Amino acid sequence: MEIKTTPLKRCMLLEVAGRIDSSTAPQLSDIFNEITEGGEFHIVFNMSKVEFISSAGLWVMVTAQKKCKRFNRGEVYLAEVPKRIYEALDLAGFIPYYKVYDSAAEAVGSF
Amino acid sequence: MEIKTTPLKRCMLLEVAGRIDSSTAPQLSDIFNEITEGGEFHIVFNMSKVEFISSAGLWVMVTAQKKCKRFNRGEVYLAEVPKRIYEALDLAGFIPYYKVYDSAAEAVGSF
Amino acid sequence: MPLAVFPANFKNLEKIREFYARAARSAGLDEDAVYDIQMAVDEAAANIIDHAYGGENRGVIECSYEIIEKGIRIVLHDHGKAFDPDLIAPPDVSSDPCSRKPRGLGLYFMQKLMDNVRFSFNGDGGNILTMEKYKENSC
Amino acid sequence: MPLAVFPANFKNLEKIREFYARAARSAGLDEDAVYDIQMAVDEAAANIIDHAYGGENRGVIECSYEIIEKGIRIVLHDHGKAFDPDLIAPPDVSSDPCSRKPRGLGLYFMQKLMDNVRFSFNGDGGNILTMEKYKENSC
Ligand SMILES: Nc1ncnc2c1ncn2[C@@H]1O[C@H](COP(=O)(O)OP(=O)(O)O)[C@@H](O)[C@H]1O
Ligand SMILES: Nc1ncnc2c1ncn2[C@@H]1O[C@H](COP(=O)(O)OP(=O)(O)O)[C@@H](O)[C@H]1O
Repeated sequence: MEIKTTPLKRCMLLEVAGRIDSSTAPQLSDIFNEITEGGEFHIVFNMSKVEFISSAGLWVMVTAQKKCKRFNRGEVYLAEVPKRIYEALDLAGFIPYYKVYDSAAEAVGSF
Repeated sequence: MEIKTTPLKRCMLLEVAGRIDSSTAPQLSDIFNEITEGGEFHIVFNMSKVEFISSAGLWVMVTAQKKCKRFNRGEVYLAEVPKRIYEALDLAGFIPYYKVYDSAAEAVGSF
Repeated sequence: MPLAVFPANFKNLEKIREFYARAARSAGLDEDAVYDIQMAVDEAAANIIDHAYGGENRGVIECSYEIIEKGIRIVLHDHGKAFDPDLIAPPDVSSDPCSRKPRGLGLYFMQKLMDNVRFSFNGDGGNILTMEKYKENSC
Repeated sequence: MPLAVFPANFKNLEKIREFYARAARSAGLDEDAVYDIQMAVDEAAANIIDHAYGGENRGVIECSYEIIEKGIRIVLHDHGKAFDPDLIAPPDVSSDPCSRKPRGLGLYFMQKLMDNVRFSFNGDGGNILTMEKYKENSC
């Protein structure tokens, strides 16, 4: 799993490439924590290069969403979600809890 | 040439696919005018799908930049500029007059 | 039945998924089915590590499969703790995930993604999870 | 010398570029050179339409080429107005483009992108623009 973060004017752009499973989900959790501990609660999660996600990874996403939405201080937007990742989110019932954008640019531009 | 515009919170995202030559440059000019006449002077021009640009197209870009920068009311940012398009902009001496971003998301997030 | 034995740790989840992806392709399943199988075996193996063994590197996971007429039959064998799947309530996927406990999707995914899921617990013989996935036109 | 004749209008710029792109590939030029040639012939043909003919559909552009040892020789032939290229000042590409007149890049691109650019004006015989592009290791 590779992680890239780009601080922007009004949000953090987070890009992850590779597989998010029980082995790598803790790294994803760490990076979300780092972002929110830095005081940024507006996050665009560009998932275009995520090849696999298990329930372990999905729960990390929920925890991050919960933390960001607290006190109305922000939100995690999803962008460029591959079909199979979208289906996993959908099966878990998580889709209604995220704004999902076709492109990272649109997501960033919606903050 | 295909054109797509996406109005965002703080800018217009403009994407063009195909060839910008003397035959199609007027369409590009029209769309820039439409955007600025609509009162938006912050534009992200995502060039990732531009396959060809001639001097006719380059001048349309300069005219748009000039109009947007007037009265400090905005700017055209370039994003995802293909190598050959970048080289043409460079040869024309236009690169110093644009902020160029690796991704449209970064460009949008810089307004 | 081709067999591969993996130490039960999270690093090996990728290898287990790949082992079954190759098997599924050789059984003639399409890429959608291959992905479903990868998700299901990942959840199953992660559960063995988390719950049957109660942590990483406390045993092995024996992975085998059989190509059957309808598709593929996958068998995961461990020697950890048994449990009663009938006592596990399914998750309420219609409720707000932020107010749910972050648990309970694994078995649900396995059931949703596979065509047949069976546990059997055999004391010292260990626990056996059998999952089948059928080709598009089988049922 | 392969020859293609195009009515002098902007819609045909794409066809002219494609005609020379194919020619350049068949001459063994690489894709960077093919792109340079497309830019140069686009600017040359647009100039013929704009300046030699003073507008669209007032004549034709005869496009021919010759594969030479070093690469390709391109010839554009029109029957519009002649001009003196020596009187055209090169653009100041180091100055702010927003304060420049939006003109004067065409000839400059042709000169920068091609290895040899020559105009000849022959009265009723028309105007001939010859441009050569050499392979990487020629000069
Ligand atoms: N292989 C297993 N061995 C023992 N207990 C298991 C096993 N698989 C699942 N369980 C039990 O079933 C529960 C639900 O499992 P699951 O749906 O995968 O969600 P999670 O693992 O996130 O809790 C687990 O919390 C555990 O109590
Ligand atoms: N084929 C041509 N026939 C007549 N005049 C030409 C031709 N090509 C160029 N010119 C003259 O040279 C000038 C510079 O040409 P160019 O560098 O292509 O810029 P532009 O066409 O944008 O003015 C033109 O404005 C025109 O006066």
